[in-house]
Amino acid sequence: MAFFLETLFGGLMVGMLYSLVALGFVLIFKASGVFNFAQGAMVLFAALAMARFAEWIPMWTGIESRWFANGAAFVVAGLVMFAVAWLIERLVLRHLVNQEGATLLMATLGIAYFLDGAGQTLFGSNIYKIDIGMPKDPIFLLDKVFEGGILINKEDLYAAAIAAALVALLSLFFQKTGTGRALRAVADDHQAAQSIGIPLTRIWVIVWCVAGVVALVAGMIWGSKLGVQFSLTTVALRALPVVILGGLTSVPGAIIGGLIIGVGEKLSEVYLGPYVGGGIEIWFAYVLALVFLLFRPQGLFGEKIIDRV
Amino acid sequence: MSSPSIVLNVNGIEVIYNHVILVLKGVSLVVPEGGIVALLGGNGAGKTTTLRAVSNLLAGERGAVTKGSIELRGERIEALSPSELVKRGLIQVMEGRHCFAHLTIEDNLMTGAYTRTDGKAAIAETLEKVYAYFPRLKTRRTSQAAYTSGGEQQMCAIGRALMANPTMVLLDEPSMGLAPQIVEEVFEIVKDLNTKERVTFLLAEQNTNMALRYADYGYILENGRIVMDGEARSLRENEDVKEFYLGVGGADRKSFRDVKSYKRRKRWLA
Amino acid sequence: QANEQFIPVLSYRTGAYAPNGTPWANGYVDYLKLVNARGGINGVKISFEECETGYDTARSVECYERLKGKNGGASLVQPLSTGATFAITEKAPVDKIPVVTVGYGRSESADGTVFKWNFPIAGTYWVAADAIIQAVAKKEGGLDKLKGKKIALIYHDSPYGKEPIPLLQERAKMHGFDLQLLPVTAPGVEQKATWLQVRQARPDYVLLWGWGVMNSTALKEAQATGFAREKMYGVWWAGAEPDVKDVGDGAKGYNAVTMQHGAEPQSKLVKDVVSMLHDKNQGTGPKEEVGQVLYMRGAMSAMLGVEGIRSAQERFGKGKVMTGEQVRWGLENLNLTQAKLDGLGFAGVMRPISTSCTDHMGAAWARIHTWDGKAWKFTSDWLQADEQIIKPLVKSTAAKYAAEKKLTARTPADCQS
Amino acid sequence: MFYRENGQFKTSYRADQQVFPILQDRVAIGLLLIFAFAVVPFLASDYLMRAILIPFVIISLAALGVNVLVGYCGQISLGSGAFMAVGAYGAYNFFVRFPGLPLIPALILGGLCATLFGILFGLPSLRVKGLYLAVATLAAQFFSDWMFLRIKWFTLDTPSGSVSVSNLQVFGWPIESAASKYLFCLAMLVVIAVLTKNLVRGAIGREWMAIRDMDVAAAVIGIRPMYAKLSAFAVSSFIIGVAGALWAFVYLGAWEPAAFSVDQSFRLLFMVIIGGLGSITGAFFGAAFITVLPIVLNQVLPVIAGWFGAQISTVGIAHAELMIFGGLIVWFLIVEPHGLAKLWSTGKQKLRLWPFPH
Amino acid sequence: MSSNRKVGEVILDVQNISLSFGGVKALTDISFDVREHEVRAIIGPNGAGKSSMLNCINGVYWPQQGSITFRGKTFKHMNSRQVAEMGVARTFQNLALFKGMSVLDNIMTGRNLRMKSNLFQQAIRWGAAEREETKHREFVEQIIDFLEIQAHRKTPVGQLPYGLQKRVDLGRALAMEPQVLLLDEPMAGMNVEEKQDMSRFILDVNDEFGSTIVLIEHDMGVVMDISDRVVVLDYGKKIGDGTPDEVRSNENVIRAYLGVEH
Ligand SMILES: Nc1ncnc2c1ncn2[C@@H]1O[C@H](COP(=O)(O)OP(=O)(O)OP(=O)(O)O)[C@@H](O)[C@H]1O
Ligand SMILES: Nc1ncnc2c1ncn2[C@@H]1O[C@H](COP(=O)(O)OP(=O)(O)OP(=O)(O)O)[C@@H](O)[C@H]1O
Ligand SMILES: [Mg+2]
Ligand SMILES: [Mg+2]
Repeated sequence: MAFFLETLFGGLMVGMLYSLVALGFVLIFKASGVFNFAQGAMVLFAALAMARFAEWIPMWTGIESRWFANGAAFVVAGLVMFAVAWLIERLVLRHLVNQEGATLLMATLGIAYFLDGAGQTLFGSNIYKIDIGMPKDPIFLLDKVFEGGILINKEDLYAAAIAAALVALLSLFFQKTGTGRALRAVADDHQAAQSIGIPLTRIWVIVWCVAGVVALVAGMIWGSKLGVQFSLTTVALRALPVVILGGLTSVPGAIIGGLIIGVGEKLSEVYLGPYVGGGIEIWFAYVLALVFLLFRPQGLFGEKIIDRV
Repeated sequence: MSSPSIVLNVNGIEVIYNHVILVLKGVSLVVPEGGIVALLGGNGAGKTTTLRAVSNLLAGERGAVTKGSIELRGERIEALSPSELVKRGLIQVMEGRHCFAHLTIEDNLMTGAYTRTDGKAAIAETLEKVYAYFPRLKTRRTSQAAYTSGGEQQMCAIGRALMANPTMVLLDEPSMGLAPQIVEEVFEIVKDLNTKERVTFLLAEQNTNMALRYADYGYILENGRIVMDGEARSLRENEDVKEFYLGVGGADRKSFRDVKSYKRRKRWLA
Repeated sequence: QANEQFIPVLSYRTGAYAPNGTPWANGYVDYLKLVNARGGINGVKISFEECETGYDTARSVECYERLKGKNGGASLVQPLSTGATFAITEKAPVDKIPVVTVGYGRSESADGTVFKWNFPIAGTYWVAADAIIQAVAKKEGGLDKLKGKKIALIYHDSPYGKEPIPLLQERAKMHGFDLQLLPVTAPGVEQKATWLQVRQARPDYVLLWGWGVMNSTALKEAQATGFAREKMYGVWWAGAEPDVKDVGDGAKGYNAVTMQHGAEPQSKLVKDVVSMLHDKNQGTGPKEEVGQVLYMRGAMSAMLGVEGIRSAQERFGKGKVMTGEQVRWGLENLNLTQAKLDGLGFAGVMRPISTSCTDHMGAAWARIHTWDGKAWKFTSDWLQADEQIIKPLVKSTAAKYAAEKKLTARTPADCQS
Repeated sequence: MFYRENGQFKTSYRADQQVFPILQDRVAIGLLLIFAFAVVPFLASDYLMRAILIPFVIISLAALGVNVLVGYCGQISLGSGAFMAVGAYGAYNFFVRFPGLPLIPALILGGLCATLFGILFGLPSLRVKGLYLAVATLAAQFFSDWMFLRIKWFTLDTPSGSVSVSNLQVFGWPIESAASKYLFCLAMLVVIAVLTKNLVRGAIGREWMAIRDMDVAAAVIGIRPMYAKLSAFAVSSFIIGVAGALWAFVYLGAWEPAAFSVDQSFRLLFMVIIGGLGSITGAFFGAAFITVLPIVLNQVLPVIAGWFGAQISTVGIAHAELMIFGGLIVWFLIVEPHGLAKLWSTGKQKLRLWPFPH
Repeated sequence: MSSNRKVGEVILDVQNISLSFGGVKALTDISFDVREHEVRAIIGPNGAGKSSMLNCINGVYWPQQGSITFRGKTFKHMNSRQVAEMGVARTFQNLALFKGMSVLDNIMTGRNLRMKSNLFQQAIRWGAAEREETKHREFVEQIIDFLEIQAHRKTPVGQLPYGLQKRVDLGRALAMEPQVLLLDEPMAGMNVEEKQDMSRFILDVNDEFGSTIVLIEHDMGVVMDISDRVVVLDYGKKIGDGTPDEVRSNENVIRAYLGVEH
């Protein structure tokens, strides 16, 4: 029982971390109907920027405080992400208004390649460290009730809290502001949105900036977990079933999807894996998402796919 | 160059799609302040293209204006983005409705007010006005646009443009898919806005009959060229126009059943 | 061009495995430069060209094809990835280029009678696994103490990760310990489930067969689940600085088997490299990293290849450029005595190695080193993998390969050629 | 001026239905084929054939298969790597378990295994659409990665799960030399490309495209979505499976599941998008762009840098290669969102008008 | 009414159809019949449920209540494929063409139901498959001639102006050689002359192919001129049914739809 709870809890935590990456996908999809293939690259880029500035800033300023270094690095990396967003809009998206999803997807792929190259050129391709003071050692709960207690990872707990806060904030932003409505309009029909005066370019810069910040937070947390290195980009692949399960357009969906996928893959690996030789969690996550889709083809909270003649 | 009473001055524009398809071959037209100008012509004449060129929506169709100039109240506007044009009061109602499928009718209408800065109350007022124009929209306000009927979507598209409180509207086939009564109403609305709020209209219409009834001036476009223009009244009297666009060739109206042979439209040489 | 021996360098300095690939490549290239600085191989200079593979098999094959015929033909090739090794193994006999895989590749290719062109010199994964089991046994106080113990193998879910399994199963049968297999899907960024299973099963030891990000993630998860790092043993590809660097203190106590060498900043070789290359601004990569574990592995790999060429020259003519076939002979008749090693600057870094027609591996020695939070330190004596176990395993697996390919084992006469 | 169809009148619908209705095109294609079959093997270096042409030909074949599914039928697939893997391992099993089975039937049987697998994972497409479907195909991808690593039977109990083949021959003709491998792959490609072209311009191709463009309307005119989608999955995965088997047998010789990883799937999808969805030529352009361009960049960049007296490190080149490659993708999309094939045909159209601008 | 046309028995009978979406009642208890060879119009204000009615006949929507009898067989609801096989074709109000395909291919899809060669024959494209393709192509060319879109044969339909797209839509439906042809606002977005052409096409189809036609149209001139009988819907209810003259003078119809008398 204790072990089951532990697995469950572990799954929930991982799920929240997936959500954080998933969120980036959702934001950009919502605002432009584009599946942003560069999300993984953005996470890496942001994390690299953060890690390196946290190294460089104390060197430049001579101030040794970790809080200062990390805080300043976060701000600078955020600015870098804004610049990236602005450039992407200027150089790429602006020229692809009203094109099909596949074309835009491909463009984001080009962006992904570019960011991979640029990130490593600017910031190096080694392993770097983000040390924001996350506690690494385990704590044990309920050790009176269960033998050995239930192991909880504090780092995960903090990360999950940050993820939850971010999601709450974004949900609010989209629900309560007129921008939310404009975003959805843009995603539906670029040209019509333009025709009634919605400034596509500005909207896209805003959204990519927000997505950049989300990528930065995701990169910071995953980077502190894994070390900042190229493999961070592959986290995107694990977040994919989350996005799809939650619904491509739903911010809360990313969270719920994350929790379901997190729990599902951990339980399956732990309880089913041993019978078939293990290593099943990744495809199990996708199959799980698929099963949900068979019942709700638009994901749990996605907007209904419209097909009408 | 342009006199102050001219809102829109299109000067010899040429439009090419996809770098190879030449569609407009030097179209010029002038829309005076507070006027209603009709742009007439058969399928594929280039009406939609002209309107897109004015509102700068060609890029998304991979088209481009390669020659000529477009001026709005004396200012060159080829380089302005559509949203800047909307801020200057020029808005287009696109052909084929283009409602935002996932948004409700009301949200669709509200997006039209995106550029407005005159406060919630004013917007709510316009919304009521639009609902008054199209009561049907009010009853369907909470349904997603994709699940409304064709005519309802058309009303929504027109209403959405009106929400921006424009001073000049480009209407592309507003009557398409609307019941006769509503067509009548739409033109009444046009007249109404035109006289009460001095909104200028440029409308591309197939329903020539209606268009010439309400417009002050008309241009006839064929094959990417203006082949005739004139006061609406005089166009209505023109024999050719009568025959080809109004369906009242020569004597009386012919029954659609009795038009025995396919007619070839007279091709003007321009 | 005329008097140069060409060695292609397949490396990966980009992509997911760049942090590990880069120091290796630095060491490899630096050593080749060093040989030239020292006057070449009996006067024959080495020319080399680097090709970026990104640890991708198809890209590696492209590099191999691109470089194999350049500059008079490649003397030997070191594919530096298990996948590429498999593919190049099929091509090398046709192209007559020896494939040197120092510490990776297919373990059964130690059998030179079947794998004429493959040289897993200095150790295979079976050697590594065997050495680890011996080290664990020593800790427990003898092989017989392993009975009833639980050992978990956390491995990269790929042919690379699966290599040690046959040997470990053999050992498990012999000593009666329980072997638990826990695959981690590549690249291994998410291991929560694996470590939950570790926590549930509470094994006595965990063996880590990872690569790249998987290693540091495993160590972090071990820390997070409170598994003693002292009871973790990694393969030599999981025992270098990039694997523990960003875990820092969290990896303290973690052990890994070494492929003879560890981090050797004090060795003569390192001093030579620094003085002859880096001090003259001709070095590759950062100077501080010279002598780290993967750097040394790169240097050692290069050295073994170079010595193969040297040994070929001894038979086919000193000061001449060797063909691939001649180099193959040289690699097969390598005899690196202690004196030779000392001369090369590898004193204390490694033990003598000598290969033969039947034994392309040449040595089965390893050591354990342990991360003390700052650096890798040796913590065991030399361990020799048990021939009684490895030999038959190599033989039977190689025989199976030969049967599948309808190869006949080389005759003693062929060995002379 | 010289490239016109003027004066080339079609007197029968059959003539009008030809793949290349314009005479110049037919001549050009004929010359190209002669060049590819008869000249290239003599001119191309061993490296060019083994490292560039052979993979290019095989990957073009795979891209062709992906294009059937994604480009013609509109079903987004990220499982192409899996179909390649099933083709490769399937062919391997037939080839090794039935000694004496000739190569071509083994490849075809491998393709058929992929077909079955494709149909199985195509079933969700009856309900799930668009990007959401990508999840189903990714499930196929990760499942196949896992399956070939875990189920020993498929790899004939090889401990590491990596397998190899050798002694390939066709009608007694050994497929060993670079030229023979190249010609064999090229022949397979040409035959399959012709068959595919026939399919896509025939009734079934129209069904696929109809489903892609507007499935409700397609249903109303009597097209069965199930049949159309599953047949697209079947044909596509057959072609991809054969390509996978060729990739494994002819190009790699020995392989592990990672040779058909999700990266490969993504790359194939990119190829068909950048090449041009729903275009046979697009598959070739896309394959060339994605597989050949990076290699070329990798070799050309140092030379270019050399002109400016700069020396770039391998890392520098690798990173520059990524950036330039990404930049080129974006640039081509901006020039022509519908892919290189469209760019090509627009170019031809201009040529037709040349020297007049319109 | 031309003399060689004879209106026959009831071919399609719609009984008590009700359809609602959530709270929206699109159709309430609608019944009407269509006789062989007649031109039957459905009119009504926007959102009255006209298109929904066609969708029910077509098997795109499944009504909650009622049944549809086609050639003596009664169905609770139809299935799109079945309907197509029985010879019902349809055009769409919001153009539902296959945008990525050429005009020719779009119309050829209409023949697919009649093409019998299998996948392998098509791949080889030799003999029977080739002959079949050519045979159908000939038929389609007739339609292209008939609709006068020869010049655009190979153009992707997405690039055509709206009016021509409507014609292609009709062409695709005609290619099915339908017994019943359902037309949803085929003349929206056309000028008078084009409408005349279109009317002519429709009447010709009716005459030459002998197809029965169900027509939705907002242009009263057209409806009154070419239809034999008219159904009037309003808010999902039937408020009138009869010959154009009867309908024209029906009080309810005038109030709900016509406004002034036409
Ligand atoms: N996106 C496009 N790409 C290529 N050609 C186009 C495109 N849009 C329109 N055209 C071509 O431009 C010409 C004019 O089209 P346009 O849509 O302006 O006509 P229109 O007068 O609005 O006709 P309709 O009354 O049918 O709407 C047509 O021949 C059409 O084929
Ligand atoms: N799929 C659907 N989901 C929800 N409501 C629908 C759906 N289809 C139609 N409706 C509603 O049913 C009513 C009838 O729609 P329908 O399209 O049949 O009208 P119509 O008579 O064709 O009108 P128009 O002349 O404007 O085309 C409308 O109010 C519409 O909003
Ligand atoms: Mg138009
Ligand atoms: Mg309708």
